[in-house]
Amino acid sequence: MGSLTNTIQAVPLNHYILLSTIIFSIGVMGVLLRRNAIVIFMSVELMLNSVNLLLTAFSVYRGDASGQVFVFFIMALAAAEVAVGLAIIVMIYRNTNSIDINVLNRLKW
Amino acid sequence: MELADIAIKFGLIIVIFLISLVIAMYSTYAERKIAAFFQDRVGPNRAGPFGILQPMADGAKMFLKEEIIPANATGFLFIVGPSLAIMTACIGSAVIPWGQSVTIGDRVIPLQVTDINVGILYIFGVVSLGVYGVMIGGWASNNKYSLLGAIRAASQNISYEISMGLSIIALLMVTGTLSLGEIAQQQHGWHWNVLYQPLGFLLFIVCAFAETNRTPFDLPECETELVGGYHTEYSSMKLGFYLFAEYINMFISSAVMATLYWGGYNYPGMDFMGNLLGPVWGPLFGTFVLFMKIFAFIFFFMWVRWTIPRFRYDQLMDLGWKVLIPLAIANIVLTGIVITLLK
Amino acid sequence: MELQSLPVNYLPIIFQMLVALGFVITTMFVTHKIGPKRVTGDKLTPFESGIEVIGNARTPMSIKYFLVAILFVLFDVEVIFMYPWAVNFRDLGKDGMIEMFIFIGTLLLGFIYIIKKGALDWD
Amino acid sequence: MTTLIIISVLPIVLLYLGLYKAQKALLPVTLIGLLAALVTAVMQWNSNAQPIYHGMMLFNNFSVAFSVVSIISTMLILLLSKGYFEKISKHVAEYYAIILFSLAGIIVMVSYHNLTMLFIGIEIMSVSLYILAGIRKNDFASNEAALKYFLMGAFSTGFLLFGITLIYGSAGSFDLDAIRDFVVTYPRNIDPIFYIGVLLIIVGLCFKVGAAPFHFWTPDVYEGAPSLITAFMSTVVKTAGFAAFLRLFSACFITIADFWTPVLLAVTVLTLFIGNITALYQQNFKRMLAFSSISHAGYLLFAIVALGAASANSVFVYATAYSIASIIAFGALILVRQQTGSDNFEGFNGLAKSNPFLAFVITISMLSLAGIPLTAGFIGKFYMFSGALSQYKVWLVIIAVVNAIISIFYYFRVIIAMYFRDEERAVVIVPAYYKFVLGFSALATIIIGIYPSFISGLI
Amino acid sequence: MTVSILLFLPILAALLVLLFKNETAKHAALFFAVAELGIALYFLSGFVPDASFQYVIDLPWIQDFGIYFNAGIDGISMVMVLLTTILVPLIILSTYQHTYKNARAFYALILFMQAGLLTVFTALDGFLFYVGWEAALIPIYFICALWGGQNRIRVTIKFFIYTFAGSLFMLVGIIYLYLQTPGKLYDLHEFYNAGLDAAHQSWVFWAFFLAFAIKMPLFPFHTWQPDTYTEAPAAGTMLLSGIMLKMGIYGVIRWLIPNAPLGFLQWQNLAIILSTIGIIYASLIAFNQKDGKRLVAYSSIAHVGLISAGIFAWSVQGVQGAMIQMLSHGINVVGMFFIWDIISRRLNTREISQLGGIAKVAPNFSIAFLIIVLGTVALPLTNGFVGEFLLLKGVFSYNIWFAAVAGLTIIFGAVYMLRMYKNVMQGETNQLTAIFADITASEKLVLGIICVLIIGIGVYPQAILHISEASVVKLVRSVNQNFANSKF
Repeated sequence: MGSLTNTIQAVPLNHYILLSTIIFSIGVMGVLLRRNAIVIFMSVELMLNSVNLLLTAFSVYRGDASGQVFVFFIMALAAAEVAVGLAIIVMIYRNTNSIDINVLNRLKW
Repeated sequence: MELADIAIKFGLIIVIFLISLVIAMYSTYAERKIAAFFQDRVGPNRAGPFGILQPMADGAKMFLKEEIIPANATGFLFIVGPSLAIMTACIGSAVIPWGQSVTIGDRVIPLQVTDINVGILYIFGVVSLGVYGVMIGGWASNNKYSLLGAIRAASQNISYEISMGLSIIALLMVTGTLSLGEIAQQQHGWHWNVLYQPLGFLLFIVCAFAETNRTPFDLPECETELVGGYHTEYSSMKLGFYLFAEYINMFISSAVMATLYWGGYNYPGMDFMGNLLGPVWGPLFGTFVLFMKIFAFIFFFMWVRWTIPRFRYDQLMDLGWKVLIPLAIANIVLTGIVITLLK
Repeated sequence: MELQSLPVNYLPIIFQMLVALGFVITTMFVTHKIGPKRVTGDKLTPFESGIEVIGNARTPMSIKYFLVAILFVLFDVEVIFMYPWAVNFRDLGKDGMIEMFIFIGTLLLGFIYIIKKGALDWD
Repeated sequence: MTTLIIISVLPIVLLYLGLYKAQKALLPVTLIGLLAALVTAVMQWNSNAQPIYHGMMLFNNFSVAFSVVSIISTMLILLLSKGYFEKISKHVAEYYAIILFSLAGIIVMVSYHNLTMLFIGIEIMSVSLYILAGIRKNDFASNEAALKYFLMGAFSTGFLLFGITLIYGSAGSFDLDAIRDFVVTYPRNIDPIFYIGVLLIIVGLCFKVGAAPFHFWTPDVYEGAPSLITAFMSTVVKTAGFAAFLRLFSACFITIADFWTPVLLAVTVLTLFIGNITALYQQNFKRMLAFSSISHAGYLLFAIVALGAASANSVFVYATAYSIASIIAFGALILVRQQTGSDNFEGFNGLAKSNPFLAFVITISMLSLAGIPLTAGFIGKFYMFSGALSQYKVWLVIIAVVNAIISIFYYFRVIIAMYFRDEERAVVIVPAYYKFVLGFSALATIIIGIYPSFISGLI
Repeated sequence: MTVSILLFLPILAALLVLLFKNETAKHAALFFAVAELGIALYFLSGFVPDASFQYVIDLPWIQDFGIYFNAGIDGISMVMVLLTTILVPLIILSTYQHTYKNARAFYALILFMQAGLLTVFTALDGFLFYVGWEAALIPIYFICALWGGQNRIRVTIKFFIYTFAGSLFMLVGIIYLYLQTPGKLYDLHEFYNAGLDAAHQSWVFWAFFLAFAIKMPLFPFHTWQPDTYTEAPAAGTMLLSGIMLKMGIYGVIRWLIPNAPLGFLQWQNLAIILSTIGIIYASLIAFNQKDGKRLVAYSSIAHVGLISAGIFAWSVQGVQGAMIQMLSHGINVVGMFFIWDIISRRLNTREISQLGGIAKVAPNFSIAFLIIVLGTVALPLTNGFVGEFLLLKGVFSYNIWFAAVAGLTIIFGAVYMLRMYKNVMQGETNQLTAIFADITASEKLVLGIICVLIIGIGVYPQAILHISEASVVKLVRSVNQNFANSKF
């Protein structure tokens, strides 16, 4: 893995951290600001993917494969979340014909 | 990378690109001729001798036709759909090893655009992206037939992708690498993978048919039910893109099948031929062999199309989920056990 | 000996994408320019076998398609786990094989369950 | 490990039982399976466990204790489920299976020894709960609860993961021992990103345990979800969340406590006040329980704020006390709701006359939740206060005391409704299963209240 | 024979009473209460009046926190145990004329409460003390809230919240002290040796003081009391005023001052001032009361104010006076509430202005009432006299002006009590009171015993003072030693 490590390390680690943080923040902002359940959901996925990116970068910098294995787990569990989440969203849509989370205020906050 | 290398890569890319376009064009011609042959007709015979210029005429027509974007369609996505379809079809060829490296002077030119260590995953990724083209196009049309076609296409593609992935896993257990270049090298001579993975190949080819939306799995564009399926609303070059993408996909999947299972550019006695023909023409002969295999597959695609009737949708899904996936898993288990026992 | 991939190996792929993109854009542009334009209202309505268009096409569709999509996501991701295993199959040996077979077995149990449950029946 | 295997295999068996229409066998099989898991867990006790599977899991006494309490609580809740799911839908086996899957996640959460397993455990648990929250498919509240829980849960997972990643980035490992070694060895030059990671993990975990200011999903989800599921969420799940929280912080971050304690202090105080004061204004019993569960999260956070050798014990006792008391409350709620059709306090009016037994166990449960002596809840609060005081967090305890006083108002509302508000009402039918669960829980509450050595001092 | 039998018998009795029918439950309860009294008397007979703890039980309870089930009786406790065990049967007997619905629960709760009270009075372990403290609270809450008057729900929850709030602060204090003990024990004597500095002791003082002041109740923490007394059923009021508020006073003697002597020294003045204010304030309000039960309630605040002032003055006489006055006040106030219970049960009113001339129609009743009133106003040769005398002496030795003000209470008390007696009993009968029937046998028994006790203690107070003297002297000296040490 030597040469690959060298190449990836040509980019400073801070850049990866910064990039991931930015992507993560975009995801957070998406969750907080958007009203469409699907879009919120996609924002969450964005957050998870920024984590994946950062994990991979750390993993390569550290020369430790466990970070990349973690990425696998994140992907698998994100998939499980997708499955359940989509099912829930479809269920909501069938009951209300909308996926705007503003209609979801029958239970008061 | 030196400038010369880049130039060579660009050259290779453009050559491969043009070849795939030409092959796609002439596949349409071949399809018609073969259909005619099966149906005891003549087929295209007006444009040029034996109608050989027919694809040119078709192409010109595509350019000259009126471009219609329906009023209710989502304009941007309506254009993106076909563009994506053809783009994904075109970039798949990047990792296919077309032949052994050609040595001119002291410069070694690999006949492969790039040999990355996740080649197979790259192909899968590109193929998966292909469904977006269909899906976006069908959805953007805002036409009921298109939408239904698009959904069918999506649903069918993803269903068969699982069994495709599973069938590849058995192959990977044999090869131990994801690089297509390496897989091709391993099949030197007659050590073709199909000998070790006959079931895997069978599964793969079925899935390849489904992935390219070819008959008997062409439900997304099934004329009798859906008019034109996802491309009902398309005209002019955008329609052309969809049709083109289908043929390019067919070409690429044939190439992948040939590389993965049928030895790629390898053929029995290639060492002898290589010595005989020298460092330039030896590899190029391998490339020629590869193309022969590809053409055979393309012919097979067409043969099937004009022989076997279309599946019903439930049959299609049943085949994909209830037959292919268990078979693929069984294949993995079998391969695993055999390899472990033989070791 | 494992093949090494450098970022530079991916450069040709970007080249190829650029070539494809160029091709698409040029062709689109050219057809757009040279094709005739005679727009009429009827021409722009969605094709519906010649009868009046009723409603929007984007209505809810059968839940079966969602089900297939969700199942795909699940199974495809599980398949991902097998790739690293398959590539390193010979190194992992018998233990690795048994472990993965347990995994496959679990997967298969779930698979049989959904089939029995009728999740994949298209009636 | 056997425990975990049994609990993972059991739901698969149940799913297949459901396929072959063996509806009658579901509950017995579940209970027998859980009993087997319980036995194997108890046998692990004091076995001087080492991390297994490359340091992924560690089944020490801490995890055994929490596994046992989770399994027992689940068994009690499942006993209440007889006939409950049948009314909702015909896919009964699935519900049992999902609850058990969730329990499997919980077992992982209380016995992880690697952040990977923490994440996996939390996700297995949460994903199952997302489904469970929405099992009343046509009930809008249930739908909404599911979606809210799902979005918030996934959101918080993002924070948790980012935190884990940053910690991995600076410590170079997911292993708890390795992280602790890292913190202990280089206390002077820990990366700032490590600290940010700790903060993000706090955010993520606070989301999961429903601590303010990340609590806002809790009341809605608890109210919207079916009562039985709410019971599961507010007892077993919360216990597991705190066990996981505690395990991580006591194993890894104890030496940098100065850094995160102020943050958690603020969270604790906020949680206590928000939970208690909003609970005061509720007209709905279930919603009141939801807010009270937030405030109990605040008390449980004491153990982490005042992290010490006794913390695990305090969390264990408190969580056990809270769980059994909540099980009584939810069990009674299910019965009352079946009769009156509403979750409001009015539904309890005059219950003491028609159902003295039911009223009595509810009283015990409320007293325990309020922390009155001779009930388990008092012992829990006592341990928490002792822990906090031993770290000289006197002001925190004073605030907690003020909150305990506030909580009297809403817990006693139920008692007042049952005993002092006269209303002619029919007798609520209490099935034998319920009688057993309610009686058992009430007895356990009192026994632990009188003789806590029974369960305390174990860990 | 250890004190545990005294603590567990009432619990057992409470459970057994639940098994009886509602009609016979009161007999069973009375039986058990008398049996408890018998045990207490047995303990008394073997009691050696020195400063030691006797009949001690000491079992490990929650060992990881150093909590032991540790209880014993010394002179101070003995008096309190006597108070409890004498009054509970009397109270049960006083309810014979009532028919409570669900009576077995009622009596079970009374017995359960007795267990809590006895635990408080004998506990030598901080944790046990707290548990007993709360265990006594829950039953009385239910007694008042289930069998009380119109406003019971609001009033009793107020009562509960007040006392619970106070006791939680005490819990904090107890835990805090525990953490300071050298041996990490909840043991009382360990607490005495905790060795905190004055600043910390002042915090501990407040933590305990709040709980006790609310319970006693001391001005300004008394606002729950008149309402609760008025709304509670007669037996509940008797329990509250006769025994329960002594928990607070006992707590001050045993737990507050010795645990935080230096803290106490800082706040002694304030405590006495509050007590004195309480005396004046309650007396003034008592003047204006039209409701007899309320009047007694306020007079009780005044008396308690005097007791606490005597204790806070912290001299042997003061504390001894408090001991005997607790017993006397318990007896008197129970008698007083019983009188009012009898009146309100017969005439359905407690308005003093509506009554009059009862003495004519009910001579026995009037004699008993008179004796109780005289006891309450502390006439010599009644029980009240000895106590108030000693208390005033104690306060006097602390500060003459406080003593003077506190002394007023005797005069005030005499005035409003005698005026009440005059208005109720003397004069002409009116329509309402003409039909007043004289007391029945069971009532006679209760009032008779009370009168005997009033006169008996009044004539021979040494019997009681003797019991507690040694313990009080030891306690006061040890605390004063602490004061002395702190000077240097």
